[in-house]
Amino acid sequence: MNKSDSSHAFTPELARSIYRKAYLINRTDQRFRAMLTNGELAVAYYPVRGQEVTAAAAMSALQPEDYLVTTYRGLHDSLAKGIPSRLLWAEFAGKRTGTCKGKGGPMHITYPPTGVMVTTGIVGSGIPIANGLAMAAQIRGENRVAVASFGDGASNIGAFHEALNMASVWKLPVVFLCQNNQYAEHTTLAAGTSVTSIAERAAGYGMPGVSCDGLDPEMMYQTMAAAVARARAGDGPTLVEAHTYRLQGHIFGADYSYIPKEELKAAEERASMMRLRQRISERQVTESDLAQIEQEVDAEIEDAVAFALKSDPPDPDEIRFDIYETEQAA
Amino acid sequence: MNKSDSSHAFTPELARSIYRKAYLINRTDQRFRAMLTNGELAVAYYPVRGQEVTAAAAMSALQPEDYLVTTYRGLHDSLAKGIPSRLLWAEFAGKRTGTCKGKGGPMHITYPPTGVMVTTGIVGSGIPIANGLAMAAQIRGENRVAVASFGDGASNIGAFHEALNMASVWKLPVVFLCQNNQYAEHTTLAAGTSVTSIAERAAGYGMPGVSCDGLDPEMMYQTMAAAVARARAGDGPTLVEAHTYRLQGHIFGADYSYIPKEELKAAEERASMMRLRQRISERQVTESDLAQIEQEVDAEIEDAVAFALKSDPPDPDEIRFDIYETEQAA
Amino acid sequence: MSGKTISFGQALNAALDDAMADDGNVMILGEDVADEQGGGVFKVSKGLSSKYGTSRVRSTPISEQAILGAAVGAAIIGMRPVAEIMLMNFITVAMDQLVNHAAKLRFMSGGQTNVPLVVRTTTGAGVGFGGQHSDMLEAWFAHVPGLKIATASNPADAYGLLRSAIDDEDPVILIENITHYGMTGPAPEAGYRVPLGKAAIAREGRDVTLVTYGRGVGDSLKAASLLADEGIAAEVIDLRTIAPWDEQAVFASVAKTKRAVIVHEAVRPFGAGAEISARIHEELFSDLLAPVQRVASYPSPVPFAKPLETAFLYSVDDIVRAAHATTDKAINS
Amino acid sequence: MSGKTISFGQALNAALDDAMADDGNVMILGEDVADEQGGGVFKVSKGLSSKYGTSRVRSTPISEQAILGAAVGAAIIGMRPVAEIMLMNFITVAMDQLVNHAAKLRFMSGGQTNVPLVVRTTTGAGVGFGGQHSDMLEAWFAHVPGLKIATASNPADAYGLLRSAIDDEDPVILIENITHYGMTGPAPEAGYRVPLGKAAIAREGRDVTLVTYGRGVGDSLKAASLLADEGIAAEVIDLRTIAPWDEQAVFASVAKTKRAVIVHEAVRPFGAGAEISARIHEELFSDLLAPVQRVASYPSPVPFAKPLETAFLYSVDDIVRAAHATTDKAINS
Ligand SMILES: Cc1ncc(C[n+]2csc(CCOP(=O)(O)OP(=O)(O)O)c2C)c(N)n1
Ligand SMILES: Cc1ncc(C[n+]2csc(CCOP(=O)(O)OP(=O)(O)O)c2C)c(N)n1
Ligand SMILES: [Mg+2]
Ligand SMILES: [Mg+2]
Repeated sequence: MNKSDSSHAFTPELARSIYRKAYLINRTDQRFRAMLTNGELAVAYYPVRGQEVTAAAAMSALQPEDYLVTTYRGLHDSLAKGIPSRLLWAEFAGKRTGTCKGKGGPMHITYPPTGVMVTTGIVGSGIPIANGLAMAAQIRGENRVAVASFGDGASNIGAFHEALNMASVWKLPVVFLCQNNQYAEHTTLAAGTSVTSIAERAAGYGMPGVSCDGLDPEMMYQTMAAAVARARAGDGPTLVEAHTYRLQGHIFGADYSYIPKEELKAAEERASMMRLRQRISERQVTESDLAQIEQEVDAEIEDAVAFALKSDPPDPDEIRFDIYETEQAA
Repeated sequence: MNKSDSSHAFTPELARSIYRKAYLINRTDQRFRAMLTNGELAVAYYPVRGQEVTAAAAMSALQPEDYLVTTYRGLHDSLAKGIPSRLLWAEFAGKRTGTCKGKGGPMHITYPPTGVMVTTGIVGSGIPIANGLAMAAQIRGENRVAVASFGDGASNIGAFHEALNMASVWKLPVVFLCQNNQYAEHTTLAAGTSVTSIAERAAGYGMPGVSCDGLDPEMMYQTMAAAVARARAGDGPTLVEAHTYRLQGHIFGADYSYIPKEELKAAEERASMMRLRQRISERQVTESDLAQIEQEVDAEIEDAVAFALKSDPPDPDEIRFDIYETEQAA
Repeated sequence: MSGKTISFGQALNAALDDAMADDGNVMILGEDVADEQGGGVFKVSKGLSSKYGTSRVRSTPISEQAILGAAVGAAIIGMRPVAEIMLMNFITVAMDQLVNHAAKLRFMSGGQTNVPLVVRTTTGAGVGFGGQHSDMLEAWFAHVPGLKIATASNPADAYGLLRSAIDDEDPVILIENITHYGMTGPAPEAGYRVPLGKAAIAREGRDVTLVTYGRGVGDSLKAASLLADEGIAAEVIDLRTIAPWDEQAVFASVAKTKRAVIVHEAVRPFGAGAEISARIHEELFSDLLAPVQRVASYPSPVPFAKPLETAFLYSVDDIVRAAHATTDKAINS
Repeated sequence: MSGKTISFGQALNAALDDAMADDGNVMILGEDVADEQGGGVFKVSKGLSSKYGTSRVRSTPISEQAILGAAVGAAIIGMRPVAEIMLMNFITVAMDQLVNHAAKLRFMSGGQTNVPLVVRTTTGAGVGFGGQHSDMLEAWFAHVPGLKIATASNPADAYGLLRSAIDDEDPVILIENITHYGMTGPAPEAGYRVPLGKAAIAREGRDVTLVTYGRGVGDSLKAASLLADEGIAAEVIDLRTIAPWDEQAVFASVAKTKRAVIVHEAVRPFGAGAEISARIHEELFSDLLAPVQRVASYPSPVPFAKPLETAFLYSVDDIVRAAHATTDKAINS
């Protein structure tokens, strides 16, 4: 179970697996946006294009039983943490076969079987909740680690601060993964944040803060694996800042002309699947391996889309259930 | 008006004035606790013994028109910022002649004529409010500075974090004065706070953080004066940490046996009026100066106590007023 | 009215613009409110930072406590900040500043300071935003002495209420409904005011009073049409201000109709409708021909999937049924 | 009952102790709750960290969002955290965790997770703590589907409600009244439970029903004695759980007495009493001999000076007068 503690070698298996996750994220996001564009679905969606490698590599440093708390912009994290495509697609489409019976929707994915415990739409609120998961593991003497995934903008909210301080004082087995994609809605990092690197804030909590290139799969994986190992060993939390990029508007359909053209272009290049493919293929992963992965993933997505589309929406009466343990009278 | 900008010399006048404030705080606190002990008053009171010099010296770096936001443990700040003794005593005693007509009480002192704008009982909440005062001054192009005074424990709450980040991004003319008295209620600094010095947190907001001996009048004054000058010059906020000490329980009457005897004893020595008197007398302030100050202050306090005791409490009907601009129907 | 047509969003924008032009103390702060950040997620402050500068129109970090705290601090020294909290659920991270400070500083200071602050926020179910972006929390604020809370049902009122809220010497929370921004209606004259605390009669009638606000007004007017087809003349009262609400207007109407239905989007238990119902019964008990009915959303979190979200929201039919209940009861009693 | 006497504070302490002994998943977190920090400001957790260790009884930083967030996270994986928020007003800095998360995670996850969390908090006017330490905010939580909220009026109920809250699979907020800790009463047997959602009849009577909870129970019992002297037999209902409240018990009593008064310490407008009043009118309109009356505190912030604080709080006389109002009205109608 503790493989990641002993070595964080970037093996060909790992490279393959990361490629699989990143490609799955990329194609899922693309397919989903296509369906929104052509009106097959109408859902508020926070695109993850540009952040595929970050999630794929970071989540690969976790065991399936490790916990994750993520955000509205969480499709990449959810897939990378192993939620089956069918269940996720069905939830995004508001169907009864979705992870949450269609009650939560894309902003509120939960799937305990693969450790995805909470997805929050309130900026920063998941960070203290991840502490609670880690605290429970600590009390129970379990060997689990909790990860809170959040954005650069979230590092300006009170919950971030309170949670990092508490985690440090209690040496909780938690990793704070800040996916710094340079924007908080339409606000640049500089316009809202008083540091140029979020990792600098770790010093204010007496914990290590590490920045890494979140678009480099090996660096992302190894940085995360080290933080996870540290947490698992009982040495406390780490603030990991992954430099990544949001290649779309904040929400699907939103204008993003405020992003300078050259900046966007450079990021598109750095975050591209082509570039990832190139890097992965340098890791004893053959062209035919990659082609096979792509074929499998494409098929998985088509199957999931078909599953979601043909599934039924929840029955209106379902509203009475899951408010409390006992259902509510009609 | 901008005297403090050009030089922060610790002149004899300043030494005298700081001594006066510190002595006034010390004797007011003592007198107030005596009246609580003998039952002349029954009020929730957060003693300030030990923090006299900190407030006296820090507030001396401000102009009367500069703004202050302080806390429930704010008697020292209020007096040092110039609230007349009579009005403060009357408010503490719940009389209609008090600063706030007896409606606020000791935890909620406001007195705009000397710049005391808000006193809050919610830990950390005053810090964002101080930003607002500074923001107004900035918008209006006024030369005023706002100070938020708060405790070490308050540096663990979300409002602290949000406020420091915002102040830094906007370069607000505000000074964050953390009176680190080593305890938050019964919790030691180490038990609740992930850094050993609160000033270390400033780096997370891209602002200067300075620690000083808050029991050394000159150091406290000069540290504060430099921060105030910086704010006034438009260079933005500073986090000032004053090392001070709470020589009493958290609230009057509360047990404080958890404080190690030697620690308390050493602090009593460092924070004593005797020691201050000694230091001040090295600054061309004569024994007779000091004796005269003491006499004046003693008389001022007796006058204020008499004023408070003989003043009437508010009329019950007064409850209808000051809820909204127009009074409420009975 | 000016004879022109204006959208709800434009009316709010015009109100801010006119207020800023009239008074240099008016300022705006909130996430993405300046033009460099798009002029607000719902474009309500579009153009204003370009016109009045980014010192008076400030895009903030994601820091609701700092936003409201800064607004409170500025307000007590005479600025008139209009703080935008993007969605009403986000106020939950910053209730302290409104409830413990904005609402109480006038009182706790013995009248030395006051807090002429406006908080604009939006919310509402029906657009698929799910559990954490759709709640109607007006009842919380109405329960806090020192706060005022209002909501508009049409563009002219949006303009007039926002102007009055900015004028007001006390803290006012204005709720916008997320489904309303595109709604159009007659444009008010510049400077138009809708007084806080005064209800409007949106439709006259003598058989039953529908008391409502915000989105409920449009739905109640639809219900009133359906009822009219059956020969029931419903009077629709648009409260506009939820606290302090216009008891006299409501009592006068119900004294006439002797039947009342309260309609709001918030969930029923412990919602604002409870107070209105209780007060009507207290004052007009012997006049009433039937107990006051309440129409509200189903008491669950706001669900995501469409059929559930529809099951959550009250419907126009629910209003009609509730009106029937008051008239049936009257017949039976 | 065991025949022994116990204080309210001791009863809470015993409930925590027994729950921790029974179930290793029960844990406590809050400011100063461990013995090294005094065992809680009101000593409710005294001795427990010494007995169960500081891993299960954790003193926290001053970080209410982190406290409640950690409790939520631990609860969804089966711990049974009891979080102490020292005073109810401090919940205002952390409403988000309760309202957007604790209350909704069961629903939003489609039942995959649930939040067996207890929040203990204290509040109440009358002890001179002033504007920011005394508010009764139960109506807010009662308005949030997914939350439960309860309050005890005596030591045995305090024990029994806290045990039931810890057992419960959903989030429960328990309000303690700051004036109650020293109150003594019969000690319950270990393991005693007071079911959530069930009211108690604190005194039987047939002329008027006084519906109340928490501090209001003692005051209503006093009022009932005074009324008895006049020959009016008041029935006192202690709701114990405010949401979901025991409608059936209240309706049964009012169906009998045909008159009702609701008593609570929170300010009247939009308070919990409004819902209870509205529901009674809705269900028993034609049985009622008079409109339901409400007794509550004056709608201002809680003042500091004694005469004002007294003017703020309702009095036993107010309850008697309200009961008279229901009986007078009955005579007139
Ligand atoms: C408390 C709160 N305030 C505001 C919002 C609105 N909002 C949603 S996403 C977002 C930007 C978050 O930026 P960041 O943390 O960088 O994450 P990203 O969207 O870039 O992944 C904002 C302001 C919110 N959901 N919650
Ligand atoms: C939000 C909030 N949480 C908890 C409290 C209770 N409380 C009052 S004072 C205090 C300790 C504050 O410590 P510190 O900031 O160091 O200030 P000090 O009292 O030492 O001056 C606490 C926990 C509060 N008033 N507000
Ligand atoms: Mg971002
Ligand atoms: Mg302290």
